[in-house]
Amino acid sequence: MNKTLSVSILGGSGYVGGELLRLLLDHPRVEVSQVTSQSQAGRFVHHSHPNLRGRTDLKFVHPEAMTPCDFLFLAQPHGFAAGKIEDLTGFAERLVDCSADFRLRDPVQYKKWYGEEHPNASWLSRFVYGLPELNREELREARFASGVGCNATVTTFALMPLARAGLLTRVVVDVKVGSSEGGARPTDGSHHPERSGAVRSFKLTGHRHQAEIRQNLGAEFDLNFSVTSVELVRGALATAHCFLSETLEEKDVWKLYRQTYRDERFVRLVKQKTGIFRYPEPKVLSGTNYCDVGFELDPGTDPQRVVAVAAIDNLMKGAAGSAVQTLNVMMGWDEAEGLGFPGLHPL
Amino acid sequence: MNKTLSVSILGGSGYVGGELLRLLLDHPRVEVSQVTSQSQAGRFVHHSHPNLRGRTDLKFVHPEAMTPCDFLFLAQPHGFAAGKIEDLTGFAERLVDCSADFRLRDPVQYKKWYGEEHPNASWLSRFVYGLPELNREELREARFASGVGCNATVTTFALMPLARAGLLTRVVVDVKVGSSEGGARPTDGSHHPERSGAVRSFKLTGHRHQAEIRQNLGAEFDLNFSVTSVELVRGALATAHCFLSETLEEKDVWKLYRQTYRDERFVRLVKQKTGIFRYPEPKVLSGTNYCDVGFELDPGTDPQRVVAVAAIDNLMKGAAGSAVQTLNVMMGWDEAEGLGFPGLHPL
Amino acid sequence: MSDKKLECPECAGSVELKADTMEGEIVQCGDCGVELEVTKGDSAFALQPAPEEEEDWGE
Repeated sequence: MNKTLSVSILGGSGYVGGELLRLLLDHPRVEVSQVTSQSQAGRFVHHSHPNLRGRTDLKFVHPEAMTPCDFLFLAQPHGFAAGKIEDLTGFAERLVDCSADFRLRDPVQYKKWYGEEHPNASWLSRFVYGLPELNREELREARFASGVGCNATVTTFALMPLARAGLLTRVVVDVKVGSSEGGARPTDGSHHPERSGAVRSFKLTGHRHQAEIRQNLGAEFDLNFSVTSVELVRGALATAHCFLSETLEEKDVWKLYRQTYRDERFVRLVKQKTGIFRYPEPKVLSGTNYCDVGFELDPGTDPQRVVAVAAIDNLMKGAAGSAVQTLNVMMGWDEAEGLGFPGLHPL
Repeated sequence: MNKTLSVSILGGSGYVGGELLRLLLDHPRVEVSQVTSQSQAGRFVHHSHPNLRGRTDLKFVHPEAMTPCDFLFLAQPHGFAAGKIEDLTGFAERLVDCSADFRLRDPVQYKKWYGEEHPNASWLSRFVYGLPELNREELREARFASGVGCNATVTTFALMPLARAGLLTRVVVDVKVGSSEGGARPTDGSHHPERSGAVRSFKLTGHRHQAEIRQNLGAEFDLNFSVTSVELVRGALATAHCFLSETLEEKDVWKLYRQTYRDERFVRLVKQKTGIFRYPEPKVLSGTNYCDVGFELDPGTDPQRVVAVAAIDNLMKGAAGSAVQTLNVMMGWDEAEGLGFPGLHPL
Repeated sequence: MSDKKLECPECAGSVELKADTMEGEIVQCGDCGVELEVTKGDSAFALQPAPEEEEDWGE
């Protein structure tokens, strides 16, 4: 099936919509037919996304003017798709919803973390969570996939090898995040004089992404999660203190991480003895679909402590990159198609 | 001629060498055979360039172990190639020297700005200045090309349409630059606590790149040049106050800029009435080979004043990007080969 | 002697020794970046962590 696939983006003027558009415009197997935006309808897409100047003459269309296509990406705020999923799925055979509306399988968890009944709870089971490293097989058969939460994704990758080996008893994670996580709409807190130079505790308890992490890695361990905003636009770094049920040697931990990620093209192990970039770091991943993972073992601790570290670009592996990777899996294409950018150093 | 071209980089552990390597590794028509580094010999290239992790197993080789190849890039500090050009050109049929050693045609200018006689002045006339937008025809026939200076390049693009129309009488340019211009070697001034948040006057008079600008645009106008370091890693922005010999309307200036850059794939005109990015800005160009150019006309001034603005990524259009574009021209390939990255927003 | 694969003493990753590797040479492990010295074991080559200066980050 190598006919060009027509894809559209519902909600294309935001940061995730903009990244989807950047990737899809240069994706060899797809053709972008429509990009919708209520506020920017009629304007060139490069008016919101200056990096796309001279590369496309596409204009935003009003959501009501959307026409059917082969594959639809939803990049709307949370709550938009949940109520309209019925007719949205009428627009395309396959669909990825980047919002949180269909990420959780369990309607009870959705109500607990998002504070309201899910308007279309029956649809939750028809969506597959869009993280190929977790559920490639399911995604191959899926028509509907959700996007991923960035903090949940970076934490999931840090913990996965230890969680799957049943070694985790308690985990304390602090994720450092950039300002683009808040999206394109300005708020008091994102006003430059207030945001610049911030090292600001954002969510010390009760962060929604915990539900996603539990869904990804199971609930057998005690998970404690906090988020701190730092001087960064793109990027998320998870620092996870893991208290293990057994004592391990460094080689054992290396082996677990290698086994889990050996065949993953977008996960790199980063634990170096020398050089500046010894552990994963988000800045060097900007614009790429990579997740870098590393760890350090604290010898002679009881229970044994391992600090696992992971980094991603929240707009890419934490959103648009995983969504395009999911498109590739759902269409049976090479997973890395259109996701080859290596990243920049220095940046 | 579509056999794969073997290319090597002499001096691959610095920032320009690293950008050349990033671009050449993904360039469809070339194969990177060797990357040399005296200090890093034997180490993996990704030890210095973390963005290349998992993408190549290449190791740095010692310069003395360099073997011949089809096309050689020199990314050494200034002064290195000038003395060794004779045997360096024995290593490859064609060569681009990214340093300043062979940029100036006139040995007298070289001595004036670099403070010493050029050790191989006779070679100066055998090198063509490696900025395709200026001298594509010459480069097609050239075996040896120099790289470009980043501040000279951004200023050249800002002024070219007005200079070529003979309209410039006096120009006052202030270029804002990022820290990567200083290269990978740390200095007192690049120490983070000293460099972070800097708005630091760097060269208020006597900046070397003036010689290059004069060579590019002629010397019929009075050129005044200053450089200010700002909070940025990659990027250069030239703000050029141009005092004209005639009074023009905005439409006339648009016409001049359009005529000069209409067919240039890497130059975009940016002068917008609305939106955040109304004039050229370096951050959104990081990693791309674009130069964005804009202007604003000051009505009712005598002599007429036009402020021309241009932005580039100093490591790309100001160095490695132009060098790879020059490779493409010298080999008769599509000029944009391997230079397709659109840039990131937000960043 | 063809290329040989040895196990890195630090991270158990695989380190490839080129056919022309000599005793005393320093090679770098691709996974953990540690610098290893090639030593002569009883019959074949072996790898030992090379003495490395502990770089002071001073953060």
